[in-house]
Amino acid sequence: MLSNYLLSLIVFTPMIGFVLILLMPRERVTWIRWTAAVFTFIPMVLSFYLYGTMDASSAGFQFVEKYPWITAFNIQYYLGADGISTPMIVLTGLLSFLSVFASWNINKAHKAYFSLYLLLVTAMFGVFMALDFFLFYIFWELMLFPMYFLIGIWGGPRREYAAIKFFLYTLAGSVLMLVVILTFYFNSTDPATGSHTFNIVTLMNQANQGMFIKQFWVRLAMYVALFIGFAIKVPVFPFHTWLPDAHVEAPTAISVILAGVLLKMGAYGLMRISYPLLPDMAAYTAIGLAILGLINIVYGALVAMAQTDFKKMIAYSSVSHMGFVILGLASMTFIGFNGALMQMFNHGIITGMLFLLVGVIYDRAHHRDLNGFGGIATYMPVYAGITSLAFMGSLGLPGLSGFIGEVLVFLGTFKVYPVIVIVSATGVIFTAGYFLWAYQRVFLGPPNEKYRGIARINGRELFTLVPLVLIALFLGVYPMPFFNLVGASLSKLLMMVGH
Amino acid sequence: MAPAVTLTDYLILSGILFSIGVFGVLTRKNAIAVLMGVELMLNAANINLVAFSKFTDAGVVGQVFALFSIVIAAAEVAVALAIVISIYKVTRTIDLDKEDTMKG
Amino acid sequence: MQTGLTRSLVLIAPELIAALTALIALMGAMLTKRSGAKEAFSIGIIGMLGAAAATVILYERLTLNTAFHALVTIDPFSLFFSLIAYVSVLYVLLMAMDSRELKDTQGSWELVAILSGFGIGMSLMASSTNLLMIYLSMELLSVMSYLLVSYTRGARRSKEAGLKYIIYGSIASGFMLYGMSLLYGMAHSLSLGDILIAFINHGYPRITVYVATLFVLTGFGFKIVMVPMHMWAPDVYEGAPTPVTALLAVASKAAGFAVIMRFFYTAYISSVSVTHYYANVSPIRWLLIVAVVAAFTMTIGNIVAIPQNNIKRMLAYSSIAHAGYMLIGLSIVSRAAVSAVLLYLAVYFFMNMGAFFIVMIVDNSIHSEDIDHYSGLAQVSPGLSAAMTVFLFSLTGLPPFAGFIGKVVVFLAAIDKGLYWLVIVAVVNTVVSLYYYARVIKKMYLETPPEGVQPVRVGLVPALIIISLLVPTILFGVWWTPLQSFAHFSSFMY
Amino acid sequence: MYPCIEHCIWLIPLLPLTGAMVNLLIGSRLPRPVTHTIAIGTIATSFVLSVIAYLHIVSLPPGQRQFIDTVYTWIGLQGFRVGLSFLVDPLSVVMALIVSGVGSVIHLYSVGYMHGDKRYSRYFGFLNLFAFAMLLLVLSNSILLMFVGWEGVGLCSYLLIGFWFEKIENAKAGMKAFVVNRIGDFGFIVGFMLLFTAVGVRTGTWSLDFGVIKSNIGLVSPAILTAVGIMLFVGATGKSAQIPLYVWLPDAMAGPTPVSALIHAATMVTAGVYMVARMNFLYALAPDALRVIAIVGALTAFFAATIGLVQNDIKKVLAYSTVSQLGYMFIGVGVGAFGAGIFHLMTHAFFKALLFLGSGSVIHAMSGEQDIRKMGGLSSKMPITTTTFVIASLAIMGVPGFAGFFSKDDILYHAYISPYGGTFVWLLGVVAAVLTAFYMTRLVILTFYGNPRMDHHTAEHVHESPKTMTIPLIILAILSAIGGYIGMPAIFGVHNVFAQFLAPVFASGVRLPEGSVSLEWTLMGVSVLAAFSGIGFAYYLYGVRTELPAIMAEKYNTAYRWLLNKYYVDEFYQKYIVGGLMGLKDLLGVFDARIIDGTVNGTARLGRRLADFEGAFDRVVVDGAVNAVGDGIVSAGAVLRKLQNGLVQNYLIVAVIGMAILLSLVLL
Repeated sequence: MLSNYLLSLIVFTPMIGFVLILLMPRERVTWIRWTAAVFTFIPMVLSFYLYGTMDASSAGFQFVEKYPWITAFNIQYYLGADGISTPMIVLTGLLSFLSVFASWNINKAHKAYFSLYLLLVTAMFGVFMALDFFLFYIFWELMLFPMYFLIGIWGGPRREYAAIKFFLYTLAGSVLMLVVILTFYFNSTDPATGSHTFNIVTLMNQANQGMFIKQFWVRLAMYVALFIGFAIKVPVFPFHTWLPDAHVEAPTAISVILAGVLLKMGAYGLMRISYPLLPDMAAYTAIGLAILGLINIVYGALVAMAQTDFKKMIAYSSVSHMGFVILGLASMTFIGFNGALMQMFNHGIITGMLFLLVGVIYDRAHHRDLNGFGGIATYMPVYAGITSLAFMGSLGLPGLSGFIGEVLVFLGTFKVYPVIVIVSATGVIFTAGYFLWAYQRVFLGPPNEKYRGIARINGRELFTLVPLVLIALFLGVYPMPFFNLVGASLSKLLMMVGH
Repeated sequence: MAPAVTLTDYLILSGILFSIGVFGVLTRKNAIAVLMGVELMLNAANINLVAFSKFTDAGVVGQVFALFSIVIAAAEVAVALAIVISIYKVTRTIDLDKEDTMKG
Repeated sequence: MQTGLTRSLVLIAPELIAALTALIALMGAMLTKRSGAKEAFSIGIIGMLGAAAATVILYERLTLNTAFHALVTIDPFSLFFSLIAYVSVLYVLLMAMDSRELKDTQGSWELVAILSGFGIGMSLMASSTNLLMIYLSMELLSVMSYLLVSYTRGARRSKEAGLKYIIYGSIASGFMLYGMSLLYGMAHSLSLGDILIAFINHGYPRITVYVATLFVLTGFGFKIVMVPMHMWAPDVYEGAPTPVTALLAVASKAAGFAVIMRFFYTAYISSVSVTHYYANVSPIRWLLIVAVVAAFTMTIGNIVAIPQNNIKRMLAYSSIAHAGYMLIGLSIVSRAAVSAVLLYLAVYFFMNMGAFFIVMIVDNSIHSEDIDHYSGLAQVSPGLSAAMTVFLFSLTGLPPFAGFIGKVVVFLAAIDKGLYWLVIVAVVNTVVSLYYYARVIKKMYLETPPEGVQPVRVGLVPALIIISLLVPTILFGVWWTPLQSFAHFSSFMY
Repeated sequence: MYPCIEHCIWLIPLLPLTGAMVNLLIGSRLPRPVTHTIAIGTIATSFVLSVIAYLHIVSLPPGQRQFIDTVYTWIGLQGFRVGLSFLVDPLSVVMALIVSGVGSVIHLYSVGYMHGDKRYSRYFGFLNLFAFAMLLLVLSNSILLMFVGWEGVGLCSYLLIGFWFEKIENAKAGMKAFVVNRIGDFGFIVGFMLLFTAVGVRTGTWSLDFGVIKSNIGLVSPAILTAVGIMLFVGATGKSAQIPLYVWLPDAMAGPTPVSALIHAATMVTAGVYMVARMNFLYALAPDALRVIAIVGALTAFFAATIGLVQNDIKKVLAYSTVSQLGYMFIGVGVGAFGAGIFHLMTHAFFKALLFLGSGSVIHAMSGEQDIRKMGGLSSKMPITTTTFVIASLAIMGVPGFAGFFSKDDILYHAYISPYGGTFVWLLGVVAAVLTAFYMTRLVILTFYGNPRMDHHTAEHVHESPKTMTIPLIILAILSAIGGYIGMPAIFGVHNVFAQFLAPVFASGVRLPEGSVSLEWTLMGVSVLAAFSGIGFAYYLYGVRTELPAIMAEKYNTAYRWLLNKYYVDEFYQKYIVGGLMGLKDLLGVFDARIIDGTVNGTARLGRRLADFEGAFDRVVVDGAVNAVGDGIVSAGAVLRKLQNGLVQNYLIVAVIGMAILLSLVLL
């Protein structure tokens, strides 16, 4: 029965591809590419199957796989999916598959690139499925060094700096998490065996029964440490400065993965770990979280406006958009949670689209200076059209999926933090400002002679873009499939945090 | 008749001897001299061992230990001198302040 | 029914085998011409294999412990270290076989003999439960190390290293000896067990106990490269031939930990019950001292490693840092802590040995230990660079590599005793350490090789050796239950 | 009458959408006839459906003239659901008629106007898309869905203003329009969030459906309602170009003229008025908000009219007149006479669309010339255009008998008697009426009469426009002429059909006092007088003493310049608001690169330092930002390195000192 080991299949299929590519002669570029394509395609299909077959009405974890792993420390190989992780898994599957085609014109060391890429994919899937804290951490860290190489070897001019910065930043965050994990371990008791446990579900139950770490300040310290670990990934101001460098220097596909999947892990971590395991602290610090979300939204938008590098602008727009997620999570309301999760998904889709689009123009013009173009719409109408659509989606135009996430976050949070929401709402102005300004500078105005006869967008690029466009449109018009999927789990989460 | 020598006297002696050894080790620049300082330290310890075994009910193991340590010290110095000589062959000096090609 | 002597001889069978090897080697040195490198090494390898095998057999069927009137105690703990001793000597022999530095030395027979002696010394250090025995075995180890460090002919670096090492070492042992004499004076005995009883029964002036402990600790700390007795290490590690550096970094450090744990856990801590609840009976708060020292050791090691340009020197500082991580396990008393340190040492053996091995191979081919000369290595010899990357990441402590597990178990032990601050210092240090390890990786992968660089030639045997180190480094990263149980059982001291 | 319509209202917006999809996706490959046939066909069908809906509504008894057509649940969370559902009642059906009707006419007109444009299909695609969004806006059953249309029309306006984006000014105008609208939307969003929350907290029902809010509105405290009302109105000022956010509309004339006619005159800009009327049940409980609206509307009406006096670009004049007329509408809804406001909205849709189309035909004939100083004497060459244009002008001036007369009079009357209006508002309205009459007369005379002032090269090309353009003119001319009679006030002894038709929608709305018949007559007289005085004065200046205007411009130079430069409002905004924002974002940009990156990111500083060791990133050395961690570590490393000076005895000393410290650690 497939569903008994579906998740393992999703996680480790890319691993198989990884091994196969390692075995291939390095000059067989086509083989390598297509292997990567196939071994990301399979998990994508499986993730769709997961979405299709999972019972959205139940809030519990499904497709659970649980085997003892390191008995000495009661560490388990424990995978499971619920309404919160499934959208992320689907997103990962989709983006990782499409990004393979965005990597088509990688021009050196294909073997290394695609093998590391597949390793990264495995790690990402793992993070969203792991229900054992130790396993979670392993996957979490496993993302680091493939990413380090992917940015560092195939990145832009300042890649070395960006790569090490990303590496150090994220590691700094995660080692703090490690300490917290171990602390949880020693404060936990597995009802079955009575020994300590890394089992997240057990920890959740324990936290629910309130029989957890007694001292207030310890809980607070743990929460803060965890939060920093996740905040760096999100990224939350002021831990965001790795992001512009990493995004700008990374190759297109990796930027997509970074923005589309990795940023989500921070917020996912908050929902999966911080909130259920330290509910009182989550409530206690919610206001601070909300303020950080506000800063992200407005500050990110303004800084994005200041950028002249196309990619950097989008990077900062990510900061701004993830602010909505943070705000929604801080609201502790059902509507807000739905909005936050929706926003996570949308941001993956839309920002992924944006980075792909930047890649398209960069491959042709070999620069990303917003002021260096002009009138591109005359030469590349289709490209201009898709870009405008992506921009509109990103600035939250109703009818596209971005709007629903943002408006739900606002509606859900307003009740709790009216002032913060009102101030954040100014973000919609600035966002429109920088997107339209950028659009005007790049696409409108008198056509720039330099780019006469620039190649139109080709089939492969369209192939990577169109699915995302369709999803953004569909979810904008009919988001119910998403809400039906996540509803139960979110209300459970809400119960855990005591609202 | 002179007053009997007590354990304390031996300990004080060994303490002084040890200190002198440490001082020499830290200050002398000549490798040989430094090795002599080491000898003083070891002998101070030996005095302790012997004195303890003589004045307490600790049995003879202390004296055995002392004998062993004397032998060991001899071996150590042999090796040390060998190295010093081979260095002297290369650099024509046994001044420790000259031995600083590796640092940082 | 065996008599006491044969019983003891059985218990030290591995050492006997090693000693036999040494004797054969010496005879070989006397009888044969200088040429017989091959034979010498094969003898040595066989001998070490034999010793290791004997150790394993003893470990398997261990019925009886103390030997030679309780001078030595053969228990899982000691056998664990004997195993490490012989295996690392074995690996060093393998390294020495194709080490450029050791090619034109005074001859391989002596080398084999010295290394065997080193093995004996280390394994005895782990098993001695008597101050005299500790001193003797430690001196044996030290003298052999002095010889090894200055073993290359003519190379000034090596001589200078040897001189520094022997001066520093002999002074350290001087302190230790003095401390031992004081302990002897207080406890009226050289046996660690008696010292424990003495501690329990009489009160001693804290100052005396403290000075004695500190002096003894100086001798041990010198071996495990513990701040403030760490400063010899970088120079010596840099100067010594790479295989010897590996030996010092792995085996000699392990020996130091063996003796230090044996000393404290037998003389200063009473195992109250079979569940191994430990109580610190010594009148001084030495645990705190060790904790502070641990913090300093790892921090200084990491910080000073950052600006290094010579990779051996960098690894030397990193090994100081690792000593710091392991000291965490010593700053708490629990069986978990002991097994954690053992596990860490085992893991450390694989990854560090591997790193040094690759450094040596690269050095053989490009005649340089300068990190800058690693530029673009990945493009000319990808396999080697990949292996190096794994070892370095493992040293950093990144999952899914064994180094991470080593850290985790140590941290677990520490957090279990509420030693949060030290763990936080440690994890922060981990981040700092990523810094210089990643620098080598960056050189290898992110930079382009200078023109006309030849790929590093790796023979079949070295390749196999690397793999034999690589596989555990990865395997124990994802499934370390066997290692865990091994370390746990070995943490058992009589 | 046609109950089936109750279940296919969704077709009304959907049809233009499909048209848009077809034209935008494959339109470039279709032959042009197909393209515009699709476009016109879809919008026309929507019009027919709207008519059917209207007939159906009429057939129902006045009490129950309302039905809701829910297609599916759009957003459905437990306790909060927004359906994709359409509300059909007299108000929305009237709006639907106007939008689809005027829309179809203008689609038709575009065929002639846009022929030979290289992005023909895209133009019709956008036009259809606009029609969809606007119909969605007027038909939606919840504020959120309404907001979808609200933003949608904004998008289309952006796209169509910048339709000829090769000219950077057009692109900029489009962006200005969108961003200014977004500022309004900010208010709108805050408004409906506040309403949503207030109602939800009070009643426990979380909804944005008009029905639900209407039934629970009573429970919300008036203060909050006032706030909501004002915030929503902020949104309206953006969309409907009221003070202070009107600045985008004149620039929006950069778009093709039919677009100006449809979007920036007839339909989109009236969305704000519609919204206020739709929320009448809320404003009924928020009188202060109403007063604000009335005052703002009056001021806008007046100021825009004054600017209109001296503009020389034909479309600019019309643009400011639009702003001014929208001001009237807001006076109407502001004083609580929602019916009057909507009435004027409708008539204005007719005559202003006509004016724009006429001007389009003129510009078309003048081969792109828009400056009225270079026109004149066109009446002979283009009779139909002239006639229709004059009719429209009379309508807007409020000459008795024409559509504008009734609606404007209706508004002014209510402004006078309503407790929310009063003399001030009324007076401003009247003055604005005078000014309107003046500048429209000026426009007509300068454009169509007097001596031709264009160079003869242009003059030769002047010709009447093709059928596709004139027919719409005629249709609209008829409507502008007679359209007003459906709203004749009762004093003419007839039923005010329009008011009565809309009455049920505003039933819960404001109760206005009944003025006496004599008062009503007097006020009507005053406005008539106003209209004719304006006409007369303008005729005197531009028809008889044509030299006077220049002289006066000299005489009252300052005033003239202020008017010509629109009171320098744009400059003000540019300098202080936009400039300030730009400064802020640059500041933050630097702040982020230097301070945050420097401070928080000590390890990254390390990265740079390490890089420095290799001399790779000397550029990257960031200036004196705080960077404690990184520097600390590095310098510590340096210091300790110095200690490691290769002398074994130093090492020993260090060790001894270290031991001494350790010793003291326990002894102390």
